[in-house]
Amino acid sequence: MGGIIVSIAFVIAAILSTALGSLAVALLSREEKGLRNGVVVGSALLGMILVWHLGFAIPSGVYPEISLAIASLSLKLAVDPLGLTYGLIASTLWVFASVYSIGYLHGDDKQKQYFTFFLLSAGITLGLAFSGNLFTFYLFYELLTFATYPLVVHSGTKDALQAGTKYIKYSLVGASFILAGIVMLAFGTGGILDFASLHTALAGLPLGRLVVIFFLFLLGFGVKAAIMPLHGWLPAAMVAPTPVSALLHAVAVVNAGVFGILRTVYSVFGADLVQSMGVRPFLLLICSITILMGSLIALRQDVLKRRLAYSTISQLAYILLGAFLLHPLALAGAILHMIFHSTLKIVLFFSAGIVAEETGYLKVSELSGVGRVLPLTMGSFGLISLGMIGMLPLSGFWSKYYLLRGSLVTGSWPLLVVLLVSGILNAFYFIPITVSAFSGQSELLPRKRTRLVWLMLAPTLVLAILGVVLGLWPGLTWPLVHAVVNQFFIL
Amino acid sequence: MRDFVLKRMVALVLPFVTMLGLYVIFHGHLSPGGSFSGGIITGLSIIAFNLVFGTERGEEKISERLMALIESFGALWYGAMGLVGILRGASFLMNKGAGVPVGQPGSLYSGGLILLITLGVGLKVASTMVTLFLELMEEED
Amino acid sequence: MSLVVRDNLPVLIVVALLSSAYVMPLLTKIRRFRFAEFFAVFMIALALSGGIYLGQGILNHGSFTYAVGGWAAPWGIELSLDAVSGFFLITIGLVATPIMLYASYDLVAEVGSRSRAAWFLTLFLLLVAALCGLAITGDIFNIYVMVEVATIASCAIVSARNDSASVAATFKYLMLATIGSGFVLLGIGFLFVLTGNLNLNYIGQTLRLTWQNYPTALWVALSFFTVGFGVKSALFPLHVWLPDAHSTAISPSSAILSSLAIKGYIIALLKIFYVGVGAQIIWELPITAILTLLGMGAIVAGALFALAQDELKRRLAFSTVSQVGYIFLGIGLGNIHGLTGSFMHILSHALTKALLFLAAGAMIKRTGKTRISEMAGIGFKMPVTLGVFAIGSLSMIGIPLFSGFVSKWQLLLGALAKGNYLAVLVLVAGSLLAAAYLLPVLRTALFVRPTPTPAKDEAPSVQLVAMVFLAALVLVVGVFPHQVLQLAQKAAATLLRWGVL
Amino acid sequence: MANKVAIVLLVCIGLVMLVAISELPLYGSPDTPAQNEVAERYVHGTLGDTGALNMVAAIVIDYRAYDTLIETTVLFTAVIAVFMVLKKGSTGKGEQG
Amino acid sequence: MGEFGSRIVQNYPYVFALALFAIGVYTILTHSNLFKKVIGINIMEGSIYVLFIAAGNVRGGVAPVLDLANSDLVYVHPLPQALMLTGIVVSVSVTALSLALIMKLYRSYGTVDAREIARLTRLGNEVGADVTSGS
Repeated sequence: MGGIIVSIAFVIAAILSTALGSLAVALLSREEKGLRNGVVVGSALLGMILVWHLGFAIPSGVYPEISLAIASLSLKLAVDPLGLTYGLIASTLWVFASVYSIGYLHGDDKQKQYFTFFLLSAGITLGLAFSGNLFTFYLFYELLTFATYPLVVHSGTKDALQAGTKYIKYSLVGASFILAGIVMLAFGTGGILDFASLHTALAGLPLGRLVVIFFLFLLGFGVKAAIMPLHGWLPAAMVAPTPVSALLHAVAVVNAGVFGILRTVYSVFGADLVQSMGVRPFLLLICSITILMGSLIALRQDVLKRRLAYSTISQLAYILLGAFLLHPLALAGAILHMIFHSTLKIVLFFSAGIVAEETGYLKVSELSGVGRVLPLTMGSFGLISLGMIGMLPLSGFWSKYYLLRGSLVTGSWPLLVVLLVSGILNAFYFIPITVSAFSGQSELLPRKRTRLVWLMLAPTLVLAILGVVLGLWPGLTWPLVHAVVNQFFIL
Repeated sequence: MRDFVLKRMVALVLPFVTMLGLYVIFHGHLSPGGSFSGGIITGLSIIAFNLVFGTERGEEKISERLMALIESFGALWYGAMGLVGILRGASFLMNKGAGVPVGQPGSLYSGGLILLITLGVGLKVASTMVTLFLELMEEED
Repeated sequence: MSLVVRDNLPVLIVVALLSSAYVMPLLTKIRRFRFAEFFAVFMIALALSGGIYLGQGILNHGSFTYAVGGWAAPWGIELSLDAVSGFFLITIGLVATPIMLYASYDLVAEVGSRSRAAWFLTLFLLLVAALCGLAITGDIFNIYVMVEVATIASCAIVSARNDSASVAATFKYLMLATIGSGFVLLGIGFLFVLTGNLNLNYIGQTLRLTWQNYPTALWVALSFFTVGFGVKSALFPLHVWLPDAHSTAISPSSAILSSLAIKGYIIALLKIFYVGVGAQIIWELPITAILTLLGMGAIVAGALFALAQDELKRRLAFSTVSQVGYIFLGIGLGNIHGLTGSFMHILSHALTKALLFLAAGAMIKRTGKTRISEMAGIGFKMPVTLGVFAIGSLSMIGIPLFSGFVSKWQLLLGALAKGNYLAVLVLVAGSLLAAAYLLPVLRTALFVRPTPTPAKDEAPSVQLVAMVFLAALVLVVGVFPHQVLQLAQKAAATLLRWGVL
Repeated sequence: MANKVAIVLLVCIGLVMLVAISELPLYGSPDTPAQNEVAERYVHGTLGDTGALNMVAAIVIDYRAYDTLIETTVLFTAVIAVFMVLKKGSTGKGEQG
Repeated sequence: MGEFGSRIVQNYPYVFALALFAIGVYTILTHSNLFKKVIGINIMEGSIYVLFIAAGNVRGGVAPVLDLANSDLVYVHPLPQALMLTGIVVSVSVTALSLALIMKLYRSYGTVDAREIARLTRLGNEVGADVTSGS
């Protein structure tokens, strides 16, 4: 595929397509539903195509970049494998989410506002993915908070507003930590914030200050990555509409946090430096605690979305675990898990949303027999939850396999136990749902179809199939994973 | 207390007070005093008139409108004097350096623009004093 | 002729504004009052263009002086046109013009009568003229006189809305401001006793030679200035007059007072401290440390007070107290980054706070609701106004791409360069507190939807133009700050030229 | 209470003041910094510079005429301010808090 | 200390000025009667005139009006006097404005006592709050 033209123009076009799309939606009048839906799906699709185009260019090894000086700091966009991974995940899932949302919000009177910010956050997410220096990263990270806030409080109810306030409090405090870290960094390196050139610039700085900066970043990104004890906002934010929960709280926002930590560890400091700072055991401990606690709490949740939220928290910790192990295999596992988890978790949310809309049931205890009514939905839910547990040959298995190998190679045995235990816990809180859904009896009161169900079902099924395919042929993702690993480890 | 003696006395004295004020204004550059002291003396004479003969007659003599005009044009006059310097190619408010004729030292007309500016400012100060007084006065009742 | 104008531009800016102020009261009687308002807007816009022209010239050809009356310093009054003057002139023009435009919309109704409106315009012009004079003057007593004009004019502007509360606030303000000017004049007297000069540069030269003979006297003089200008610019412990004055006045008054008037006094302080006395002496006397502490206290305390307010304009007024703290913190840090940050914050806070006050005024005027808790759903009623209010809030919080971030970034760098990590903490906390007291307004106004959804009822277009112009400026300064930042850095360098590090 | 605070404050300030005053150049002596070339010029140059005998007037209207212009403006401002405070103007307007 | 004392004594005008200043500020801050506040302002300004004029004084100096007759006169520094002319005008303006404000306050509150006025204002605010929240 050497023949592919690789240019930063594609990135800018991808960002603009969504941003302008949101502008168009904002300018359209409330009534023009058809046109608006067209714009939403179209621009999301366009963004995805552009990003995929760059994705195919990975083997060519050409990574374009562009920078424009701003506010005495340079705003830089650059393509690199890690960013591309995040970009691919986000842009792809966004298309499905937009289709799903159209179905979900059918008949809602605030669609205009919703889709405006929906597309806006898509553009911002892409900007985050392809930002080439810390300042740009911080900028988009901050903007993402403000762009997603309206989606969280969409319903405008009291608890929605409270959840939104909680969300924005957490995020702003975190972001201010990041800002402080960036300033200290910029001051130390004389204004150099480029991911490309930070390693060399950091070499001179005293280790103590580096550790401080590292923890500032960890605290900052840890909020969105929902590391315990910074996870408080995530379950609360489940009051948002299901597509929002699915997209922002299983894909874009939380992954932004994880992505930020990956950037911090590998692009800003570099594995060796983090290694030499000697903070690794502490980090691994935090991750293990988060994994186990998340799974345990998830076990005790009866509301389906909350259970999913806590499972998200523990699954994200897997990714961070892989990142903090500072080993190629573990990193590969982390990247794989980032891809797989997003794909699987969004399916789970989608199906949960369909169930809620179709039956009005939100609690796990009420789900018995739902499978009879919604076989496709619950079927995909069950299948994908198996993948989530990490059952061979479904996708979840491979990422955990690499994580295990990584932890073995680095000789951190306890993690083995952690991973296995949490896998079992996953099984405990996922399988019963499916089982009861298909086995149990229940009399369902038929609800009037306010939503366009097929628009919600279609993306769910497609993604479910995609999840299975990825599990059967994990090699599909290897070029990407290889590229990322090669980027940070000289093999 | 608007009794006969007071009115006569004030009527007798006021012209001289006014004269004194104008004298101080005109000789500001030669003797102690100047625009502000002179202006205040002049203003005081008018204020005294208003006090003794009542604001209505004061209004007849010098209307508020006239006061306002003096207010604005006294200040504008100053600015205009300043522009003289600029128009003569020198800098703002330049006096002798701009080639303004400064007459015989010690004589009434000496010091170039000083006299003119003093005149304008003096009148303005007088009117200001009277205006302020009248404002505070008419709100009394 | 044009040459003549260009040579005398500095003084002509002031004189033009003053003259238009002089004639303004006479325009009450003219048939169409619109003309008077248009005239005022036009004059200010003219002054703005002159200021920007000057700023450009200073940026390109360096600073110069203008001897009024042809009497060079030390005998006469010398206007010193340096980067500081250019920067502040540009700030004044950019902010005053839209405020004037906004005010001119329904001024007569706002202040009660035609003649009152004319007087308001007069005082507005006088205030702007005095600020321009402060920006360009290089003579310490001239600073005092200008400050007096500004003080009296702003007092009267506060009392423009003819009700008892605002008059009470005005009296409080006048008393404290007069004490302030008393201290300033006392400080000037000390400097005169010590140096026998009134021109700032000459004062500096004399002091640099002889100040060791009387350190205490000099320190006393400087603290007089700090107290005097601190009162006038609402530095935290001395801010007591500001909330009443700025919240009871009509919105354009609040805007001009919060955004510009206060900054004029700060500029005067900067000139006296860094040009008149010189950075070296300032650093050796324990004055910068005090300013830093006061600034940090102001940031936190002002923000906390603001949080406690439910009345929108009061909240904004207290936020001014907090934001002034940033400027003083930068002055206290006293290094190039800190001072650049102060200058940038003078500009960005001027733009932002004017924007916020104008938007708040528009909301209050349309809905009659003065309290944040009652503002549910105003966003659906007047989306554009809320949009610009949101822009202002984000800039005040210091989000990148908004002007507020530029100044805070510089301040943070300055704090780190000074090794003052407490200041870093305070700056970050200040941004968070700003978010805490500004975002609830947006939340209530934009996302709490009352039933039925209120019909769209936007502010009048003239005022919208003014607000959108300010919002656009906030964004432009935030995204392309190079020119302004360069000027700010030049200004900071000008101030620090007597500091030997 | 406020009174006591004010008194204490002012007393402390007063002590510092005394030290400062003791440092000031001696009152009335002909060699204070104030009696510098500026004073010289005003005293001996006035006649030649402006043609006026009264140096104060010369300074007020010529050397530092700009100050006086602004000073006149202060008076003007005061008048307008007093109007603003006291006069209702032609059309009245009901008070609203 | 003796040296210190003698300098203080010789600089008595400055001591006087600062004492006056303190009295003025004290009056403004502590008296609740508005007129007394205004008087305080004038005391304060007066103290500053003293300071400046003292700064310009020379022993044996005469008023700065050039005497063409005899040339061997010592004149005091004219500058401070010119400056204080400005200062006087400023204080006149401030006094006028504050008196006007006092009259206005008296008409709307019926008192010239600052505390009373503050109380009434607070009262008004609360009433206003009740009204607005009620609506």
